[in-house]
Amino acid sequence: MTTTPLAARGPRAWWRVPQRQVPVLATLALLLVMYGIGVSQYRAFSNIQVVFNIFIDNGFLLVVAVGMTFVILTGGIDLSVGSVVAMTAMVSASLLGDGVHPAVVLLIALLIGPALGFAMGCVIHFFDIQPFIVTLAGMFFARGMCTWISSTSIPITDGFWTSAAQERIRIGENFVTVSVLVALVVVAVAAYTLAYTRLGRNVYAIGGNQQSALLMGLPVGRTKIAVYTISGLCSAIGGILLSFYTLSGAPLIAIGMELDTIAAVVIGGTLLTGGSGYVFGTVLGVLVLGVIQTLITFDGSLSSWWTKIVIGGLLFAFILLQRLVGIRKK
Amino acid sequence: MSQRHPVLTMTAISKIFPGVRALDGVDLRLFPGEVHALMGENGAGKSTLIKVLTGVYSTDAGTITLDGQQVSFAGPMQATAAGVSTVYQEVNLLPNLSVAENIFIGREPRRLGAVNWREMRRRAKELLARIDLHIDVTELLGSYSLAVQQMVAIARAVDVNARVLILDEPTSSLDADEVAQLMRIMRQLRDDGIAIVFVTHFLDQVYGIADRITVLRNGRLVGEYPTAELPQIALVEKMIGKELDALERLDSETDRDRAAVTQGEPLVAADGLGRSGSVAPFSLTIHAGEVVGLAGLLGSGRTEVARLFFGADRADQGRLAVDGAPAAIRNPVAAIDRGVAFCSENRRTEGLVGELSVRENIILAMQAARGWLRPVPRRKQDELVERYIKALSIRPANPDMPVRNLSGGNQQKVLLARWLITEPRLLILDEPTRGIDIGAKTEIQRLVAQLSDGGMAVLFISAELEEVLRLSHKVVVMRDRRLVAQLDNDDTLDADRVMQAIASGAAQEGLEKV
Amino acid sequence: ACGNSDTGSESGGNGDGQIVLGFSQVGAESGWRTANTNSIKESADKAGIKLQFDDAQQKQENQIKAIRNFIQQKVDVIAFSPVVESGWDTVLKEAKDAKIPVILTDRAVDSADKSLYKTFIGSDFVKEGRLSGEWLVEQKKDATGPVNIVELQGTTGSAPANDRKKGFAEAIAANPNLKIVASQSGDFTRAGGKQVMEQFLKANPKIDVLFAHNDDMGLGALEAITAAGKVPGKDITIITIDAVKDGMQALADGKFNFIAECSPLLGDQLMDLVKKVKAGEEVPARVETQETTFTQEQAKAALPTRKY
Amino acid sequence: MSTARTRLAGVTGHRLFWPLVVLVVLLAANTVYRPSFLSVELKNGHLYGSLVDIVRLSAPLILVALGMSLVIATGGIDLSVGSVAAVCGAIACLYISEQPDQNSLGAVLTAVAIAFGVALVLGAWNGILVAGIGIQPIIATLILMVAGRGLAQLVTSGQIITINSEPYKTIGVGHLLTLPFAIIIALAVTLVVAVLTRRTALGMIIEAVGGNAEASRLAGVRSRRITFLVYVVSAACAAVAGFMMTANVSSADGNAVGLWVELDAILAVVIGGTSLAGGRFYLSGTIVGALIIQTLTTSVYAMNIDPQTALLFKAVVVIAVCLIQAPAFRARFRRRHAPTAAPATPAEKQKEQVPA
Ligand SMILES: Nc1ncnc2c1ncn2[C@@H]1O[C@H](COP(=O)(O)OP(=O)(O)OP(=O)(O)O)[C@@H](O)[C@H]1O
Ligand SMILES: Nc1ncnc2c1ncn2[C@@H]1O[C@H](COP(=O)(O)OP(=O)(O)OP(=O)(O)O)[C@@H](O)[C@H]1O
Ligand SMILES: [Mg+2]
Ligand SMILES: [Mg+2]
Repeated sequence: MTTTPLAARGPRAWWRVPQRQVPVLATLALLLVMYGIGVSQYRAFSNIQVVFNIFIDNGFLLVVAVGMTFVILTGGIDLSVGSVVAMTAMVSASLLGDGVHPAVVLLIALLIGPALGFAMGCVIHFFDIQPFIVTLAGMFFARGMCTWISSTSIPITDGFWTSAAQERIRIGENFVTVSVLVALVVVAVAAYTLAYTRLGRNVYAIGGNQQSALLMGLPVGRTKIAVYTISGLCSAIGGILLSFYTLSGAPLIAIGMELDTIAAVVIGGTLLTGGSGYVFGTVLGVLVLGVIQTLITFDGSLSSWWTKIVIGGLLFAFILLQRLVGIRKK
Repeated sequence: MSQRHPVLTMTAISKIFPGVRALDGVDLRLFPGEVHALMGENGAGKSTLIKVLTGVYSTDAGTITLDGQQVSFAGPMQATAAGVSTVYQEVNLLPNLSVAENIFIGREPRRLGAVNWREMRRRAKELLARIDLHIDVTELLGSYSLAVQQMVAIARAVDVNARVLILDEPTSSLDADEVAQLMRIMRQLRDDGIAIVFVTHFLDQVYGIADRITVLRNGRLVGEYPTAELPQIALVEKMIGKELDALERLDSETDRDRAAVTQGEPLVAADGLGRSGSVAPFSLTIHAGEVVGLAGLLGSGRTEVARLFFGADRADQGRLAVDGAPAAIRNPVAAIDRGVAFCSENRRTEGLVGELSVRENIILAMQAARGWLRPVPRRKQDELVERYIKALSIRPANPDMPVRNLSGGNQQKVLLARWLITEPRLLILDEPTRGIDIGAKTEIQRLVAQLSDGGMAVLFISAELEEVLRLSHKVVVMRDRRLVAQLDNDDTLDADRVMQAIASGAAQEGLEKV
Repeated sequence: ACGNSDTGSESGGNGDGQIVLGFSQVGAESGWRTANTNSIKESADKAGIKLQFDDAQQKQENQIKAIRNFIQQKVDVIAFSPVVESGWDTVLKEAKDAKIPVILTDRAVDSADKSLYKTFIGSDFVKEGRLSGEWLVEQKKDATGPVNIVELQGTTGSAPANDRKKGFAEAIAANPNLKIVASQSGDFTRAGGKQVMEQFLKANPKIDVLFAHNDDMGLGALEAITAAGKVPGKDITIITIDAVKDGMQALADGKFNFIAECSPLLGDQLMDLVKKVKAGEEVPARVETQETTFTQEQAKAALPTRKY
Repeated sequence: MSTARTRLAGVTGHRLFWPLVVLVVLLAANTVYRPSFLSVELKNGHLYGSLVDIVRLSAPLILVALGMSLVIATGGIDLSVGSVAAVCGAIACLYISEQPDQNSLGAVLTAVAIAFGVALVLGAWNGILVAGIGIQPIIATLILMVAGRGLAQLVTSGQIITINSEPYKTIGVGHLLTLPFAIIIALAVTLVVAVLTRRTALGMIIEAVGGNAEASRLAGVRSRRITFLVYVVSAACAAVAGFMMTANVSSADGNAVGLWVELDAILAVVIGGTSLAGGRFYLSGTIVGALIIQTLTTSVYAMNIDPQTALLFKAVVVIAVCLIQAPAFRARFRRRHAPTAAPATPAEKQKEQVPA
C-alpha cells in the first residue's frame, strides 16, 4: 500500500522572512518612514542626538515595556507598572534622603517591585482571579504607598545617583546615558530569555492556550508567577532609571504609564490575547511612541488639544498601515 | 505471567462533578508490556478516569499506585515526570508555536542552558519521519489540519521515556494509513515494556492490538477482560448494557438502496471552483437526496472543499450555482441563506462555544439565521432541544449544562444537532462520527440515510472509508488538494478500488476534468 | 538620512534675528492653565517672538523630553512651568552646556545650583494659602466658640495643593479656635468638589468655613451646599484661590466670601524677561506676578474688566 | 435541615452573593463610623442622604459599565468611554451655552440629540477599527481615548463651559417622584439594555461571539456586525453618562469629565463576574460592581480617610472583594467540608476481574 507522504512545501529561499516576523518588519519599515518624514520636515531632526534622545528619554519606558511584554505574552496584563515605577523612585528618594547607603537603597528598591509582582502573581495563580483586577489593586496599593511616603516630591542629591544620572557616554559628537545602556541590556537579556530558555518558551505556551499548556505538563503556575515577578523587576529597574532621569521621587510621577506601556507592546505587534510577539517589537513600539512625541515637540505650533488629536491621528495612521501590510501578507 | 506486577493500579476511584457522578468506584490495572483498551460509550467516564490519573482532576475517593507506591499527582507536569505520558482526547497543543516546539516543549534539547533550536528541528523532523509525516516543522502548528495536529500530539507523547503511555482517542481523525503507523509504533513500544492505555471507539483497532480490555458504563466499572476471551458482540453488549440485536437492526437499516439520484437539476453545482494555495479548481454536482462521500488521505483537501461550499473560505476561482442559478457564497451567512449547513471537524475551535449551554449551542445557527430580533420562543427551544437530545442520546440530558463539560462524543452530537434543527437542503458533514461510540455512530448513519431519503443532499467526509461507502451515492476522491476521481457507488465499488484511486490519482488526471 | 547634522547646527530659525522661545507647558488640565497658555501665546505674538510650544500633558517625563528637543533645535531661550519641583538638574545642565538660558514660570524648582536657570516668574502658592488664612483669622477674630473649617484639597501630591494647604495651616494657627475638621482631595475639579462637599455636609453637622484650593472645587461645593438647604456665603463662609471668571462671579454674587488671586496672565512679563535674558541683561532672580486678593465688593468692581 | 442547608448553599452559591456581601459590609462600616450614614430624609420633597448620593453618583458609572459589559462580553475592551463622555458633555454644554434662552427645553433636547449623534459616530469609528479593520480593541479605542480628550478640549477651547440651564441640570441633579432623575435614567437605560439583550437573542449572540468568534461565524452569526454594534452601544451609554456628569455641575470641563472612568467601569464589570476574556456577561453583577466602587469612593469622604492613604484603603478593599469572590480562595478555607463520595457497595460493583 502506498502512502503518499504529505508534500513538503517548497524549499524556502534564504531571503524569505518567516511569516511570523512580517508584522515586526512592517512595523520597522513604517517607523523608518515616520523618521524620514521628521527629517524632511524639521532640519534639526536629522541630528543623531535626536535618535539618542529618544532612547534616553524612553529608557525607563522601554524597560517597563519589556516586563509588560512577558505578561502580555502569557495573555495577562499588569496595570501596576506605572505605580510600581513611581513607588520605586519614591522609596529610593526617601531612603537616600534618610542617608542610607546607595548600595543598600538600590538593593531594597530592586526588591520591592518583584516582591509585589510575586505577590500579585500568586494571587492570580492560586486564587484564579483575573489579572486585571489584581494588578489594578496593586496599582492602587503602589500609588497609595507613594502618597503615603510623602505627598511632596523628594529630591535626590546622592553622589552615586547624580553621577549615574549625569554621566554622558560619548559616542562621537553625541552621547547617551547610563540608563540607555541599562535598558539595552535588559532588552537583550529579555530577548534571550524569551527565545532560548524554557521559561521563555513556557511564556509563549501559556499565552497560546493555558489549558493545553497545563495538559502538556508545563509549569503553568510557576511561569505565571514568574512573569509578574519579572514585570515587577522591570518596573523596579524602570523606577531606578526614572529616579536617575529626574533625580527625585514624586508621588504623581508615571501616572498613566501603564497605558503607554501596553500601547507600546501592542503596537510592537504582540497580541493582547497572548502567545505571539517579540521583545524587538516592543522596542519598536516604544520608538514609535517616542518618535511621535518628538515630531510633535519639533512642530511646536500645536495647542494642547491639537497635540492630543494629532497623537491620536498619528497612532491611527501607523496602526492602520501596519494592519494593512499585515493583511496583505496573510 | 501471574507473578508480574502491575505498573499502575487505580482502585475504587470516584469523581463527582456538580450534578454528575462521572466515576464511581472504578478500578484499572496496567501491566508492563501490554496494550490495555479502555472502552465505553460516550460519557462513560474514560477521559475523566485518565484525567484523574494524571492529576488534572483531584479524586473524590480511591487510590492510585505507581510501581507499588501510592501517588497523587498534582498535575500533568508531575505525572509526566513520574513516567506517565498522555495524549488527551481533544488535541491539546499550542497552535501559536511551531510543530517542532510542540513536540519538545518542556524538554527541549539544550546546549549550555539555551534551547538548541537546530537540534530540536532536526529531531522533530526525524521523529515525524518515523510516523511518515513529512511536514515543515518550523511552521506554526495551527496552520495544519486537525489530523496532522493529532499526529504531532502522538509524536510528542511517544518520544518521552515513559513507562505508561495513555492515548485517549488518538485515532478519531486519522486515516487508515496513519492508524496503521500508530499501531506499528504502539506495538514497538509495547515490546519495549511500556504499558499503554488505548481509548477508541473502533472495535477492529481494539481487536487488532489490545491485550486486555476494561469496560466502563455510566461511570461504573463493568469489568476487565482479556481481549481473546471477549467476543466483539459481548464487548458491545457490556458497553451499552443491553442485548445487541437492537443495534444490528439499525446497522442493517443503513445498508440501503444506493441507486443514483442524479436525475434533474443539481442542487449545488461547482464549476471550476478553487482557491489558490488551498484547493485546485474542481467541478462537482450534488443533487437533492444525494449523499456525496469525500475520500482522501490526511491533508488531501477534503475539509478545504467543504469550506468552499460553505463560504467559510472565499473561493477565488470558478463559479457555484444553487438550483441552477449562480450563487455568490462569500460567507457562511450567504450559504446558510441558501440552505447549506456545515458541521466542522474541529468542534473545539470551529464548532462549539464552550461556555454556552447545550441548549444555546444547539439553537445558535437557527437563531443566527432568524436574526437577533426574533428569538426562538422558549417553548420551541425546549421542544427542539429535547427532541435532539433524545434522538442523538446526548448525555447528560441536561440542556443547561455548559457544553464544555460534556464528554467529547456528546459535544460532537450537540454540534450535529445544531445543524439538523436548521433543516438544511445541503448538509456538509466533516468527520461527524469523530469520537462517537458505535451505538451513536449507527444512529448518526441511520439519520443521514433517512435525511437523504427525505430529499436532503449530504456532503459526507469521513476518515472511515467503510462509512463513506455505506452511505454515499457517489464517492469523490481527493489527493494532494485536487479532485482526482468521481466514482459511482455501485456494487463494484469497494474500499480497495477507492484506495487505488487515491494512490494512483496522478494517473487518473483525466477524471479531474469531468 | 541623518548625515546632515551640519545644516542642522545653525538652525533655530534665528537667521532673521527673530528670538525663538521654547516653552513647555504642564498641560491643559484646567481653565486656569489654558488662560496661562493663551496669555503666553498672545504675548509672544505681540513681542515678535517665535514660540515653540509643547504640551507635556501633566507629565514630568514629557517636559524633560521637550526640553531636550528644544536643545536640539537650538532655540534661544527655554521657558517651562515645572510639573513638580524636583528632578530638573540633569536636563537643565544640558541646557546650560548648550548655552541656552532657562526661565521658570509659574512654579519653582528646588535645584541647589541656582545657576541652572536665569530667573523665576510666577506666583507663590504658599502665599496664596497664607493670604486666605490671614483673611479668615481677621474675620473670625471675635469668634468665641470653635470655628469649624473644611478644606477641599487639590490633587493629592501636587505642588499647589501641598503649598496652599501649608500656607493656610500656618496662617490659621494664629487662632486656636479655627479648626480644620475635615480635609479631602477634590482633584481640583467641580465634580470632585461637589462630591466631597456632599459628604462633608452629612458628616459634620456644623460647618462654618469652606476653604477650597481652587475656584472650581468651590463652585462644585456651592451646589452641594445649596442642595443641603444651606446658604453659601452666609451659613458657610467660602474662601477659594485663583479668581477665574466663574469664581469672581460667585464672589460678586455673594456666594463666595474671599478669593486669593493666582494670575495666569504672565505672558507680557515673561516676554520682557526673555528679551532681556537673550540680550544678556541682568534680570532679578525672582519675579512675582501681579496678584491681589478679592473680597465681594472688590469682585463687583473688578468683574467687568476681568480677562478670563 | 438538609433542605435549609441546600437552600443556604444555593444563596451563597449565587453569583451576586459575595459582591453584595462586600457592599453590605462597606455600608455597615460607614454606619458604625457614623450612625446617621444610612438615614434618608425628605428635604424639599427630595430624598436626601448618603445612600441617595451613592446611588445618584454611581448612575454615570453604571451607564458606562453597562456598555462596557457588552464590549467585554465580545472579548473586547473600550478605553475611550471617558473621552466620549467628555466630548458629548462638552458639545451639549457648548450648544446650550450659545442659546439665547438656555432654559428652553427645545434647545436642550436639540443639544442632547446633537451630542448623542456625535457619540454614535464615535462609537461607529471604534466599531469600524475593531470589527472592520481588525485592530486590537485596546489599541483601537486607545486612539479615541487620546484624541477624544483633545476633541473635548477643542470643543470647550480648553475652558470650562458653564451653563445655566434648568432642563439640562435636571439630567444630573433633578428629581422625579422624590427620586434623583439620574437614578431613573440609569434604571431606564439598564432596563433597555437588559430587554434588548435578554428578551431578544442579542445577549446570547454576543456571548457566542465573545466565547468563540470563529465558531460563531461558522454558525452564521454576523460576528463583525455584532462587534460593531457593541462599540456603538458603549459610546451611546458613555454619552448619556457624559450628559449626567456635566449636568451634575452645570459645566463641561473637557479635561476632567470622565477621567479614568474607563478603569472604574472595567473594574465594575469584572467585580460583577464577567470575564475579560469575553463570553458570559452579567448586567446585574455590573451594577452591583458599580455601586461597590462608588460606595468605596464615598466612604473615603464620609469616613474622612486621609487622602494620602485613601488609595491604600481602596487597594485593600479591591483585593478583599476579589479574594472573597474567588471560589478558589474560599475553597481553601472550606477544605474540611469537601464532599466525600459515598463508597460504592461491593454488590454494585460486580467486578469481573481476570488475572493478567
Ligand atoms: N468538567 C466537568 N464538569 C462537569 N461534568 C463533567 C466535566 N467533565 C466531564 N463531565 C461529565 O463526566 C462524564 C464523563 O465524561 P468523560 O469525558 O469522561 O466521558 P468519555 O467516556 O471520555 O466519553 P467520550 O467517549 O465521549 O469521550 C460526562 O457525563 C461528562 O458530562
Ligand atoms: N503537507 C502539508 N503541508 C502544509 N500544510 C498542510 C499539509 N497537510 C495539511 N496541511 C494543512 O492542513 C489542511 C489540509 O487540508 P484539509 O484539512 O482540507 O484536508 P483533509 O483532507 O480534510 O485532511 P484531514 O483529514 O487531515 O482533515 C490545510 O489547512 C493545510 O494548511
Ligand atoms: Mg472522552
Ligand atoms: Mg479534514
